[in-house]
Amino acid sequence: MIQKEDVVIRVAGESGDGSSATGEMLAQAAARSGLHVFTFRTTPAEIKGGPVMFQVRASNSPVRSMGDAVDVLFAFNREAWDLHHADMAPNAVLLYDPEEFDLPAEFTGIAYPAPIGQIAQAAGNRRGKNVAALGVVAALFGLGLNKLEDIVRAKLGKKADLLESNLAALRAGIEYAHQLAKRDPFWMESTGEHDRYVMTGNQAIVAGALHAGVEFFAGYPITPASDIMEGMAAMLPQIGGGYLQAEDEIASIMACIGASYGGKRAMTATSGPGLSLMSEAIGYASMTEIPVVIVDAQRGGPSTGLPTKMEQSDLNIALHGGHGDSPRIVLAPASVAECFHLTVWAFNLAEQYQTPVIVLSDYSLSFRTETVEPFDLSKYPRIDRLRPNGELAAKQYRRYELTANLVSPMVAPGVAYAQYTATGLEHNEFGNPDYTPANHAIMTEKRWGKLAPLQHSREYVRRFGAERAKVGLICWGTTAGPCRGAVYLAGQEDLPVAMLQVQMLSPLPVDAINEFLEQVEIVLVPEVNFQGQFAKLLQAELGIKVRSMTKYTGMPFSRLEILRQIHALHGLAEPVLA
Amino acid sequence: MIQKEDVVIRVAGESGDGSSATGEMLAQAAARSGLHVFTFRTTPAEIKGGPVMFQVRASNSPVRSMGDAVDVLFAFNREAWDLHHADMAPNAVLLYDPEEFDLPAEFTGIAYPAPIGQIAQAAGNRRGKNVAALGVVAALFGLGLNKLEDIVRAKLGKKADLLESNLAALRAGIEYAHQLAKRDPFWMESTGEHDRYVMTGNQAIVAGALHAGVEFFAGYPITPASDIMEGMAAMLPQIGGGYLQAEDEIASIMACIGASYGGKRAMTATSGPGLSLMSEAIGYASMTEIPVVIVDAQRGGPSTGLPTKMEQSDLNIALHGGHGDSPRIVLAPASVAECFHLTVWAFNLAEQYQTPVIVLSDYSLSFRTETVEPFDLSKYPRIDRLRPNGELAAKQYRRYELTANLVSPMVAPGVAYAQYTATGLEHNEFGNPDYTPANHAIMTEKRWGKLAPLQHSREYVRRFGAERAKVGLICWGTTAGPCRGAVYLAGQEDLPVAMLQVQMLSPLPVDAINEFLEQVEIVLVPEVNFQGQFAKLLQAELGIKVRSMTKYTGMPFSRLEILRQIHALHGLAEPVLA
Amino acid sequence: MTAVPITSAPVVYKPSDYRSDLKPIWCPGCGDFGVLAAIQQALAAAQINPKDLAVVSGIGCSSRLPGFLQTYGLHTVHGRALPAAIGLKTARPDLTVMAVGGDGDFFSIGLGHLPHAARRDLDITVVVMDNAIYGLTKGQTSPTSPRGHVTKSTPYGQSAQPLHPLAIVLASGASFVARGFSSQPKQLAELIKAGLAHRGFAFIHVLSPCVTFYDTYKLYKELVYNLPDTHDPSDLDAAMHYAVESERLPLGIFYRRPPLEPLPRPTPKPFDTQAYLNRFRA
Amino acid sequence: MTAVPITSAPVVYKPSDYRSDLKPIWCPGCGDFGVLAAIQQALAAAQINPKDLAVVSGIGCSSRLPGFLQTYGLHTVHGRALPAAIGLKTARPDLTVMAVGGDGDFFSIGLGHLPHAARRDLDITVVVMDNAIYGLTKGQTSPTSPRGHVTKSTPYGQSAQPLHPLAIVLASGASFVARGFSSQPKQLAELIKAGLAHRGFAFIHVLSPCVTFYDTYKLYKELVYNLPDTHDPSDLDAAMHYAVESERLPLGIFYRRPPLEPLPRPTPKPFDTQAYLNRFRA
Ligand SMILES: Cc1ncc(C[n+]2csc(CCOP(=O)(O)OP(=O)(O)O)c2C)c(N)n1
Ligand SMILES: Cc1ncc(C[n+]2csc(CCOP(=O)(O)OP(=O)(O)O)c2C)c(N)n1
Ligand code: SF4
Ligand code: SF4
Ligand SMILES: [Mg+2]
Ligand SMILES: [Mg+2]
Repeated sequence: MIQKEDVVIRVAGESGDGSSATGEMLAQAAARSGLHVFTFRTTPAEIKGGPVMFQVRASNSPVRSMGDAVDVLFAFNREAWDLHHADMAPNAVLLYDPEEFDLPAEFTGIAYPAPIGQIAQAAGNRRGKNVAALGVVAALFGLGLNKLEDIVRAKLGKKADLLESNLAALRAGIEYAHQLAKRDPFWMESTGEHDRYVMTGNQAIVAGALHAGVEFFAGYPITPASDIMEGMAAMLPQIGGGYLQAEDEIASIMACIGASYGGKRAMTATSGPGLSLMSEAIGYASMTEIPVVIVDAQRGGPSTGLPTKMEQSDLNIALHGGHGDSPRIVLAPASVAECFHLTVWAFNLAEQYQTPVIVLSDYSLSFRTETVEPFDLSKYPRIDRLRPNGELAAKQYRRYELTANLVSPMVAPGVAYAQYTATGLEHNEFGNPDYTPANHAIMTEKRWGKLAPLQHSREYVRRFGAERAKVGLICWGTTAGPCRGAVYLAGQEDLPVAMLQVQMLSPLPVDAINEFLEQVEIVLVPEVNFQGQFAKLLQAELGIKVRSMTKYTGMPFSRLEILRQIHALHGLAEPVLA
Repeated sequence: MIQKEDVVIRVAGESGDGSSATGEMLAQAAARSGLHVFTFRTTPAEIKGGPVMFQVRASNSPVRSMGDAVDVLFAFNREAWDLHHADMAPNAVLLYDPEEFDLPAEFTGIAYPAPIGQIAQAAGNRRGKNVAALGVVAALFGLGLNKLEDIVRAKLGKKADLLESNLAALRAGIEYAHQLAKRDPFWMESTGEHDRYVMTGNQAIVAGALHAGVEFFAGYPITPASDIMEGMAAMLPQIGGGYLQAEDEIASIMACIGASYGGKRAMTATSGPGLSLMSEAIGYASMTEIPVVIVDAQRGGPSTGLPTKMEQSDLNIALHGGHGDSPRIVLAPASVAECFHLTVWAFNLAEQYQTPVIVLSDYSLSFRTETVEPFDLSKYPRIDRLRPNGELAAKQYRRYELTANLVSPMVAPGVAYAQYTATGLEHNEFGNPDYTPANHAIMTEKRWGKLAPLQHSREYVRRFGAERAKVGLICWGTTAGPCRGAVYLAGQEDLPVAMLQVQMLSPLPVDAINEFLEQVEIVLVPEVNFQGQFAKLLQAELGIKVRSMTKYTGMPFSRLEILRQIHALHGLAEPVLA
Repeated sequence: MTAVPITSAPVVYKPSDYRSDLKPIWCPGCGDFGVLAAIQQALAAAQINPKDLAVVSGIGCSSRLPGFLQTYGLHTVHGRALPAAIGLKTARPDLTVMAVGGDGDFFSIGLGHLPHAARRDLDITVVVMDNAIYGLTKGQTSPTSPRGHVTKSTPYGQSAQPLHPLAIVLASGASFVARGFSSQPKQLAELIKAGLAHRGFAFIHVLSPCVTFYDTYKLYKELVYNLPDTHDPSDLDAAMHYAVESERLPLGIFYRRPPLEPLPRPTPKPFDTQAYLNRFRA
Repeated sequence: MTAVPITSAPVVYKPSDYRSDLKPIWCPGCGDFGVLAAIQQALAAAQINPKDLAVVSGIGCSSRLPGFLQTYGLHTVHGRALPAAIGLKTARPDLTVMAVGGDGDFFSIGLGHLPHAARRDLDITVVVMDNAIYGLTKGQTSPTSPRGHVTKSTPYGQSAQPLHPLAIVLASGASFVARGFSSQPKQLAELIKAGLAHRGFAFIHVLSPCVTFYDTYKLYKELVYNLPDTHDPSDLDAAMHYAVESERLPLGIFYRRPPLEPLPRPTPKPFDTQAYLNRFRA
């Protein structure tokens, strides 16, 4: 039996029919047995009902994107087939429930009927259908077979009365699969167990914030950021932090600013509409030099847009939302692990530079699960804001003291003799309003100048691929996943491609980028938005010309799409995946 | 007596002491007698009291900036001398009230004492001091002498009881000046009377909106935009329009969107903080393709910033404020006349392209007066939005029909069979929610594509100076004034300099800019903000490299500052003004 | 030339004439179905021509309602239905304007607009579908959720007291204030009809349970009662008293007074640009 | 090492100990001077250590007040004093937190936050300097300006009715509600002191005339009167009745009830990242 390098299994059905649960358990089983896993799901527009899909990509090597095409489609109903068969790879396998629909005549590949309702019913309870499906898929493709029972047990939790019939359905599903004559090449047994986490991007952000020492959270529900807020709601009261469900996003961020002025590490999380509303307050935090962390889980825009689709189109407002020259730091994770990593650093940077830090995640990252290697926590210190040190004399405290590195000691209320008023009016070193031309120039230079060293940092770029290449990819956020996939595939073809993932979009790490520019001939900038916002940022900041590659369907790039463009730039034929 | 080409007279004193009134009347007198006038004023941070200045630049040729240095300083008190003498030109004249302070020993130029309080008192009322000052200045420098009595009469209006003593004070002031031995070269008598308007930028915006057919205004007070709202409050009820002082800026623009959905031409006006708050709603108007005009009178930022200073630092948020890819049109006037011109076109463009249009004015333009040539109103047609035409069948109306030019007929409620719901969700041609990948791509292309032809327009650039030159200035907004001054001065030196003023910042008129780029070697981009926001926009959109020149003191450029940079780029010595 | 319909409108509108072809995205059993039906009933009772009605909403399950009506609709952003409705009504007084949405929309993010809308007293009919939960975002606590309410966003219980929307609207000077229940669509239709007939700001608070995230059907059925016949809707003190009641939930018209008389305004004349510009002649 | 003051704090604070060196930008005669003085009096009466007090404001003439106090101050953006104060108080319950500002700030752009602040009932003392006008922006109509009020922004007269701020705050469930007058600084200081002593949300509405754009000194002097001794501040109906009174303007404590009892919360433990991450082990 040929073992494919990785396999993409998509379970599709109707919201409420258990298909998503099948996918989720499958992902858990694969991860627990030692495979790397990357999931992707869609959500219907309806509150209840509507088509859903849950996709699992599993491999013995790390996986960084949802994959190119579907190797195995499990269609719980006819609509699932209609919606998804176009995404199937040429040699893909179809699983379908013959109770729901007949094998479509146009499908000529390998198909297995899987009467999961019947199997479950025979095992004692028709509602165990999803568990039966789990058994069928796992047994057919070798995914974490030895972990299934544990997972079903954990899933059912307190509903002990259902456990027996579910376990029976599971075993019946496995049994059923074993009796099928396997005709396909897909087999994904793990090469060994590993100590990994399975987390979503949102979960990793919550974990990162908690590790970074978050002490206050205020937020307002919005897809896909709500469960960051819900994670905070669950945890902060347990660790003595402050939590607030605010009346809107303006109140959320203003509450964070109040808490941070009070000396506490504060965060909010939202999506595009909320970020738009926060524009004025972010400018205030920038002006008053009050640290605050803002997570923006991007979704399809503009306006209410596509609340359940991904897009990388909030870069512009993250960089420029706020009137006047208002500096801020903008970071963007590409993976679940980076959600943890960059959230910790978002707090540290906010504190160290006394400025708002925006973390740009997106819908796909918010909800997808990935297997994540354990973090070396010793590499994640907690950096506190600079506080006044030594003796203070009455009325002498200079909140905005022009120090050598332009970062000023920031006191928290409660310290005698350091009372000051933070104001969004232009102010002098003492914080008192001052609109004189010289002062405005000095203070503008202070606010921007303190961040300038970050332009020379090498901490917030990741370099992959060939040392020198004709084509160099520069990318940000989750598009880095398919880019790495494309670089890998190109490598398989002996086509050298270089890649730079930029994790900090503001200030832009220009040194590292300029160095990369030396190493490549053509710069290709793929991103999921219409304008080519990042490509334009590179042009704006560096005075260069790049090649923008955009997609604006609400769906992430596949690595194949990027590879195709790389081929074109080399004058090569369209790539074909083995 | 030598006649200088133009003269800059600054009257400085304390808020409430009449010095501003002197300046205002002086400007009127000069304008009424046929001179071109350009004024500039500062406002104190205090509500009452605090130092103020009012400056008049007058010339027989058109004036486009506040001038470089002060030719005549009238200091009503010692503080005025302290604050302003550094701005005096080398051969400048000082007028001072000897009752208030003695001639400062360090001043070695030509000085005339002007005991205006005493003069007024002798004429019957010490409070006629400002009118006495008017008489002194006008008589000394030949500014609109024959118009003064009319102006004082109009100024006093109903306070007839004060008229006699004021006219006496005026005459006494003139008499006093005539007795002085004139030792300076400044004499500005008009070469003929002209039919011109004297208006502020805000007044011209109000006039432009009214001419364009504004039917609805909603706003919220904010400096320096409040008097646009106040102009609308006075006029709209007289012409049957709708007016609303809203509870905040979000309500303001949402009310405009509601009115525009109702088929009416709607406008709001604000400054940076308000524009920040409008970000979400502007994105909504962009998404739903609802026309709306937003005036942003920029002030010093970020945050509350410098509410009484000018800055060109809201360009970024005007372009990018709003999550997702949300297109909009951005215009920027450079002069009072352009305030009228571009406000009319803002309405026409909003209607024609069904999109939000932002007009970027700034504090200096809001309040300064200029003499303006009468508008040829036949050149300012009123363009209405495309409305459905012909027969409608029930439920067949496609609000977002994909027409050839991507602009769709927009109905207003009240038309049978065309009922539809406008939504900020991604929608199909009928306006119904539709999140499918293909639809999002098509509709994104529609929203952006309909504006694309404007990139090829030549209507929104102004080209001045040499046809080919080593240095080409590209500028926007009020910085175009000093740029034209610098081009003129360079021309006087036989130094060819080219200049392109861009009136439309989005979409950027790339054809015209590219053509200009062919004609110059070095592109210099002066603007009043820290980041070089426009320079970066040019780099982002065109993939070129430009030379950014920024100032961030809350004060406009002088033409000399720009000329100095032009000299430097030519390797020439510092310019000296004759 | 303006658009022309190819057939003439029916003379009598039935409730179904107000219904669009879009299938509501609501969960089966959602209270909002009852509200939609009641609105159609009320519109038919008032014989409002669908072309002359515009329904404005914010964002939420409930705010999707305009799309399910065959009238003009403006589905704005979260919390901003009222200012959009006010702009529309001011610009187009000839239209019938309704604003609809949920408790999150009107009482949380949109609360800043509500008292201002009430004190302006324009002829707008507001229908708030209050399920005391955020439905669309899958079940977080709302401003009308009870104290101690446990949801994903308040796992240790909501610590603030709930708002009394009717008390706030009354305190803001609204001229028509009522409450209905989605499970009593006939009464609700009557209230909406009365609101549509009222020439000022009419506010109708509707208890409209969310079956999926906070099923209050049973609770509300126990708590609701009709305001006594003796209640005098012109008595503001009494209305306020009922409005802050929370142990039981009175239904009916709490308060009604004649709308504000408009202030005198100049007689409109066409704008003459040249005459206007002459003011600025030097 | 944390910051150390070089001399120890005085044992008894005088009103002048709360005053900063910044000269108020207010016009001579502005009512806000009286409010500033009353706040200093109240702080001295309560002997609050200036280092433990933070005063949060929005934007307006009145909102400049924190800068004139020698305490911690947070001069935020227009209308947002309350959410910032709530964040600060939640994060730092050890501090005394006040929120101050004007009628435009609290009742126009900031109105959306007020009922939510009231229903949360945190220990915050709010002082609103109401001059029924926008002072800082030079004299536009405000939500508390009377109907028909003529200003530059409403040259034909304000068409909406004025808001009754105390009615809205009462309807929102505030636990301490009072009104003072800047020209009666002694009474005002008493009210602020009582507000500071109250452990919940204390709202003090202050009539504070703007001499420059809307001089109401004479008017208010005629209209104000003290709430009768017979008024029972625990009677919400009576408080509401006085709150909507507009022909005359009662001063004093309208309403007071014990603050909400906090809900039970878990006993805090330090966060252990590794233990937390273990939840996610495959
Ligand atoms: C600015 C903004 N913030 C948050 C959201 C997310 N959001 C959508 S609907 C909603 C609240 C829904 O609750 P409600 O108004 O009560 O309506 P329901 O769904 O319960 O009918 C929220 C928070 C949004 N769309 N926009
Ligand atoms: C977002 C925003 N909108 C508008 C303004 C302009 N502005 C400053 S203060 C103010 C209102 C002042 O009135 P009020 O709050 O009553 O304070 P007062 O000056 O009367 O004390 C306004 C509208 C602003 N600073 N920010
Ligand atoms: S989630 Fe609740 S409010 Fe939304 S449609 Fe379902 S039942 Fe109705
Ligand atoms: S303008 Fe009015 S409110 Fe402002 S400082 Fe002057 S008197 Fe006070
Ligand atoms: Mg709800
Ligand atoms: Mg005020």
